[in-house]
Amino acid sequence: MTKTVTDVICPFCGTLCDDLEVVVSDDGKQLLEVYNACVIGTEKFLHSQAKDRVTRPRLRQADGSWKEISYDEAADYTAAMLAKAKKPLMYGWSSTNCEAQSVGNEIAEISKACCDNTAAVCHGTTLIAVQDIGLPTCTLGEVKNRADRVIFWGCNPAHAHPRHMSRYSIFPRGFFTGKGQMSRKMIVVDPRCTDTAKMADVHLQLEQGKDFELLNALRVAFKGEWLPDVVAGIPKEKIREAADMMKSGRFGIIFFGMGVTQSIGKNHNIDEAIAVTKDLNEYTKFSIMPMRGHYNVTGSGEVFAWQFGFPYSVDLTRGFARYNPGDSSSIDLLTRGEIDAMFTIGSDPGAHFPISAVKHIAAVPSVCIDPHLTPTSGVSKLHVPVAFNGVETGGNCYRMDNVPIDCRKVVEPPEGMLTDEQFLVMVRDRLKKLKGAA
Amino acid sequence: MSEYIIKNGNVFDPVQGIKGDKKDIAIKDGKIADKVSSSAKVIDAKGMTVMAGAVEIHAHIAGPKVNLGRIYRPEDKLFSCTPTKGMERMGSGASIPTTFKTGYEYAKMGYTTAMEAAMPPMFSRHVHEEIRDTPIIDEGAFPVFGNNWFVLEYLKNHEIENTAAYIAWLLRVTKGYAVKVVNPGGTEAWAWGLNCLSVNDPVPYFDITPAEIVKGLIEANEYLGLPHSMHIHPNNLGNPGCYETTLDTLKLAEGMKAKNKFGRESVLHLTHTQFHSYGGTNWGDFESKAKEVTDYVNKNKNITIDTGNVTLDETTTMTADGPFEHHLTGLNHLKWANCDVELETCAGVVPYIYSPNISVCAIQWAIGLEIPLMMKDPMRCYITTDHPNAGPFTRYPRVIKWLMSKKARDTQINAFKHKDKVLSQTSIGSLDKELSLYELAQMTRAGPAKTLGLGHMCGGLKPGMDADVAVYNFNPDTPVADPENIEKAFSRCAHVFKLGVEVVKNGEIVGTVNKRTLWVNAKVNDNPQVKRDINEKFLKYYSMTQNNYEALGHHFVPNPYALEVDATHV
Amino acid sequence: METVTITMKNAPALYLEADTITPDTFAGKTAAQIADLPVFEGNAPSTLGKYFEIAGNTGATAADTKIIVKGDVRKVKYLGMKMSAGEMVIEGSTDLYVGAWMTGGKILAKGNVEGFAATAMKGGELTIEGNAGNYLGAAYRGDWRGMSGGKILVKGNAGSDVGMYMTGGEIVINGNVDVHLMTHAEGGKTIVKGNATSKVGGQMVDGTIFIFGTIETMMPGFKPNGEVELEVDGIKGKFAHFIGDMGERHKKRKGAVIYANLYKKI
Amino acid sequence: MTKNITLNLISGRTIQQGVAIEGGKEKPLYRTACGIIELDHEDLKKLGAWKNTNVKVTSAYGSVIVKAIEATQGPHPGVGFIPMGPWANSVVSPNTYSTGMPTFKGTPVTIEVAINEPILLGIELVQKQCGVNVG
Repeated sequence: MTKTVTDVICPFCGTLCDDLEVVVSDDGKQLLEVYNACVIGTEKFLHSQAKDRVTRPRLRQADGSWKEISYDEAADYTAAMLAKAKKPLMYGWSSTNCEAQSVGNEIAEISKACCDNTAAVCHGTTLIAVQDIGLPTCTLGEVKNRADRVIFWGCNPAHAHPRHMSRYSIFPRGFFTGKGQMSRKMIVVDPRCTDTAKMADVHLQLEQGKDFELLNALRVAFKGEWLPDVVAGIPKEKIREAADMMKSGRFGIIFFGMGVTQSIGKNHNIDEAIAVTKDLNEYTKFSIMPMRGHYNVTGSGEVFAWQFGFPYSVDLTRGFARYNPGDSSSIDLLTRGEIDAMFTIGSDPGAHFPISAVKHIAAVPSVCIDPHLTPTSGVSKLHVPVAFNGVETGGNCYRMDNVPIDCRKVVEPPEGMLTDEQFLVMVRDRLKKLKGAA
Repeated sequence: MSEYIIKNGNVFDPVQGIKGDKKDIAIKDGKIADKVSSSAKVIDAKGMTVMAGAVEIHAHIAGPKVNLGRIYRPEDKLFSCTPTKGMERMGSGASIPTTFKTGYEYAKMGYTTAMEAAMPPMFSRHVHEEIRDTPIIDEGAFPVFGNNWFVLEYLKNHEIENTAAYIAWLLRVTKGYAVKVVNPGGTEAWAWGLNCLSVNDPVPYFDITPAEIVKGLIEANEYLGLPHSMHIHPNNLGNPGCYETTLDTLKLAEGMKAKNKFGRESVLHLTHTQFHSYGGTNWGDFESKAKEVTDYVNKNKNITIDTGNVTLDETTTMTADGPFEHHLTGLNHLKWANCDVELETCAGVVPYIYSPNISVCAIQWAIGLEIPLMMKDPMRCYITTDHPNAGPFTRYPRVIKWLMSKKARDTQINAFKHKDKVLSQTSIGSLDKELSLYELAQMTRAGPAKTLGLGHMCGGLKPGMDADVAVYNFNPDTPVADPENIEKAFSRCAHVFKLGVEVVKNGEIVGTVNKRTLWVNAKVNDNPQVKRDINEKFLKYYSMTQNNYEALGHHFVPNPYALEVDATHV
Repeated sequence: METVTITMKNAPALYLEADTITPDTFAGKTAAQIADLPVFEGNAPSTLGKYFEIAGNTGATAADTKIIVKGDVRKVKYLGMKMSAGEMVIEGSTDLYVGAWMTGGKILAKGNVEGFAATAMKGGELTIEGNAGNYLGAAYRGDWRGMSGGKILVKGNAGSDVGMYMTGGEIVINGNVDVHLMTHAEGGKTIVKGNATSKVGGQMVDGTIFIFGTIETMMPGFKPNGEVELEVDGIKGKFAHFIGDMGERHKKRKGAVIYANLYKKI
Repeated sequence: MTKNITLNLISGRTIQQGVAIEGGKEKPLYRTACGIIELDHEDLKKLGAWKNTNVKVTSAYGSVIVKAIEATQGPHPGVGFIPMGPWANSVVSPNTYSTGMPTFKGTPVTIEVAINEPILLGIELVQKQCGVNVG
């Protein structure tokens, strides 16, 4: 016989779908089926049942082979590495729950490390822009119930957030949007004709890297001022038409993603997009929301913020918190060679950092805490597999609009495997002894 | 639990009517005791002031908009961080301190209980995580109800019982403490970019006026008999001439009686009254109406207020009053953050600099001081800065200095660039009153504890109450030579006890305690109508499922302390 | 003017945070006392003497103290931070935060400097003979009050985000600049003798930019406003005049709307 | 003489890339999903290459061998798309302009046909470039 666990949270992307149903065996050891999840979420749940999973920590030997060690030895190695390092970097935190992040922050404070989350390569520049100009936003339910103008700027939810459009932004029938998709105008701005753009009412296919100019042109169009004939490859008539469509809505929302955060201009692209939203609030009601990638990168930003005061790229080496992306952010620390130890958890910098940064991870003593086999665990000295967060252990996580939802344990982890929080507690206690802290 | 005896200190305790005479305070098993054994540790409080632990009734110290403020103000922490030291974790933030620093700063100033002023119900999990990370002080949080779709629909047909059933459900689900109302109706109108500027402006679509919302929620609060009265931030905050809206709102409470078993006598708490006592028609003829507001409150005994003093700092304003924050960013063009929460509320954050060189800020400072000095009954007027809106809570010693020393007020008035305008537009110059230590104890200990319904456990030194005690290095017998000594004495306590544990000694954190999260568990009759409405709204309009919403506060509050209320009317 | 010379003798493995190397902290100290000044390599506290050879003596006040920094200081940060008076000469190239938050005094960097030089500068002079990094004379993250005074001269090229949130002071760059010149500026003047790539003067409220070379892509928010004959930094010439940023809000002074000015040499 | 063309390279998510990273990065499915470059029809013609041939993508920061396929989300002439992963990050510009964010989108690259050069597995590609001895 089997039992079905309902209201399960999918631990993959920032949409944080919380209506999943998972069928598990009676003894709770086997996960059989997943309903209501997109194909990526289903794969994440089913992969926890893979037979070839690594279940014990392993230390890289001189001749390149792996040697299996116990969790205690792994914790000793990690604590010794962090205690000895003059400037360790503790990166990741985005695919683990807030409880583990709190313990991690204690470790970072005791070992005087730099800590950063995957915002460094995802929405870090969004946070810089928010710090310069603010953020008029709303929760996803407001979009579901009120939005009649939806703009996807530099993001491709059809691929990155597959259920976003059906759960919140385009198709649902909300309180004031009874006609669902028919009561919404959809604009997509992307240099490619993405699968999302193919569904849009208006697709502005701009030149790549010219978002700042096009956003500035929109603000000029709102004020009815002079415009050059073509801006970023878009004729000015089309710009004025798009501007009027935005102004004529009752409640508009701009979703933006990697297209603006990772292109040239970086934080200024988002700065100008937020300025567009603020200008539109003079004519109608408009909000803007970043499409966060990892399911708990927002949570990591929140925990860093209420414990240290900054959302990411926090430098604790002087015993108090300092922040300046470009100086204390992971990519710069690695490419400039400022780091002498690397601690990765809940992310995969090996695959998603530029190779010049990954070379530095391989060059220094490094620990990778990850249930999967990844390029990071491939180049790290110690690989500590832990239970899948959101599948085999619960904990709090934050959706892309900062709403906290409690993800839950659905199935038992393989025999004898610890969760990341348990392992971090072991590391913290050893570190306290090493550093002689009370 | 070790025993303590605080000998020959000057005790000020309005709960027992002690006005500064020398008494011994005995602490045993976390409670104030009549006597202790000879092995009790002796604390010599000779020439010092002994009071109960202070109670903060209204501060934004935990939650999503506070954290949004931390995230988007890195410059608030530049060169002003405190490193890790002994038991103290590192802290940073001048106007919005991190959670560890919040707990330590409150404890060092003698505060042992604090209330988070506005919790969006959907984000209560976030509030409780931050409460968990705020050391030492007990905390409770007020969920906001004034723009909640359920409340708007029930109160449109004046269904008090359904509203009460919904309030009981939400308090239990979010582990909340009291009914908080912010800009009733206006914040729901802000979801379309509009606002309700008077108590009679109807809310778009829901077609209910703020007056009906306020009146209905007071009745629902008394129907339930909750420990704290309804806590209101009226419409039209911060605009010249807004004192009329304030008086209209207060008039709605006329003739209502408090019905509860916690010793509370008020039915309505008007918060940060300074922001609601403005006269004039524009920023040019902006003037104080503190007199009109305090006259009304002096006459009506069922109302309590807190001041919301401006402390002339660079700070960050944050409130659930979305439209006001958008109006404010229109004035000072600084970075504006806003978050509309579905079906419930909104929040806005804008930095603001209260500069002594600007006449409006100076007048706001004066209004904030006029209110407590004009109130007849200190038990119904409490000192707050609506942290961080009018100023950070770390400035309380400075506010106390201004209230207790006319000389300090005069030196500040003389330092204003537009001194003449401050004297002409307000009556601060003619107020000679100086607050006594007893009145200070009423305004920061006994008063807030009573209106919060916590009068039986904190805010006083009567045997049997919690052993929350603050000892200040301030000799009431010697006349105050320099007002700065008041500020220095009240900034760092000589000793602070929390639940019988010594947590602060000579201004340093020396101990910690398993802090409690105060919440209200109200039992009501089974109400299938409300249960069906809740299921339907979660099915169709919320963006998360009901099970996940209801799992919000449960297993996540490490040390809950429930105040039981039985509202099952037969 | 008393002169102290410090020479790098023991290069740090990681990067050295030496915010104590300023005339203000050196003034009135003997060489031994200077050697005991704290510095940090990562989270390891250390003293200046371990890394630098210190010679010469200092003046009584910062104003009459001159510091000469010799040796390879490319991995030393915060030179001249919060400096209020006196002089400093950096023989080679150095790292981030040169003269950050400085309020007075003179700094001469003979080599290149990295990013965040002269952050939120209030006064004084910074001369860089090599290239400057990004965020030259910009505001700290989140602060709307950027560089408000002082002069910066860069003989080489400068990076991106020069003069962000600038409210006053002057920047002269002989070489080229990267993207985002004087974004969000509310005052101040920048002269670029080389070329600018794109995103010049985005979201500007006030202030002036002179570009002698070319601009690959103009901001749509800058409206052409005819041509004008000007003499800039001693060079006469015909300039195309643009006013902007039309998308931004603008103050009125005595009825006339105040725009930022962008002059591009023809 | 092998013809080569220069393009503007961008990287980003695809749903196949999402499934592959959750399925295990040590598996060949990851290479099939992310070891590709999507080229516009015209660019493929200019390069004179058949569809699904191995090409060498070179930038100022590195080079990698990937399979050239026709754009699934085009047309986007002049723009090449490699799904985010070790292949894309071998050539992407690490210049962060002091904002902490590397320029994942907008790196000029040159592409030339390299028929018989193998496309490495994900973890192997990173280990080889970092010189990690895997014994």
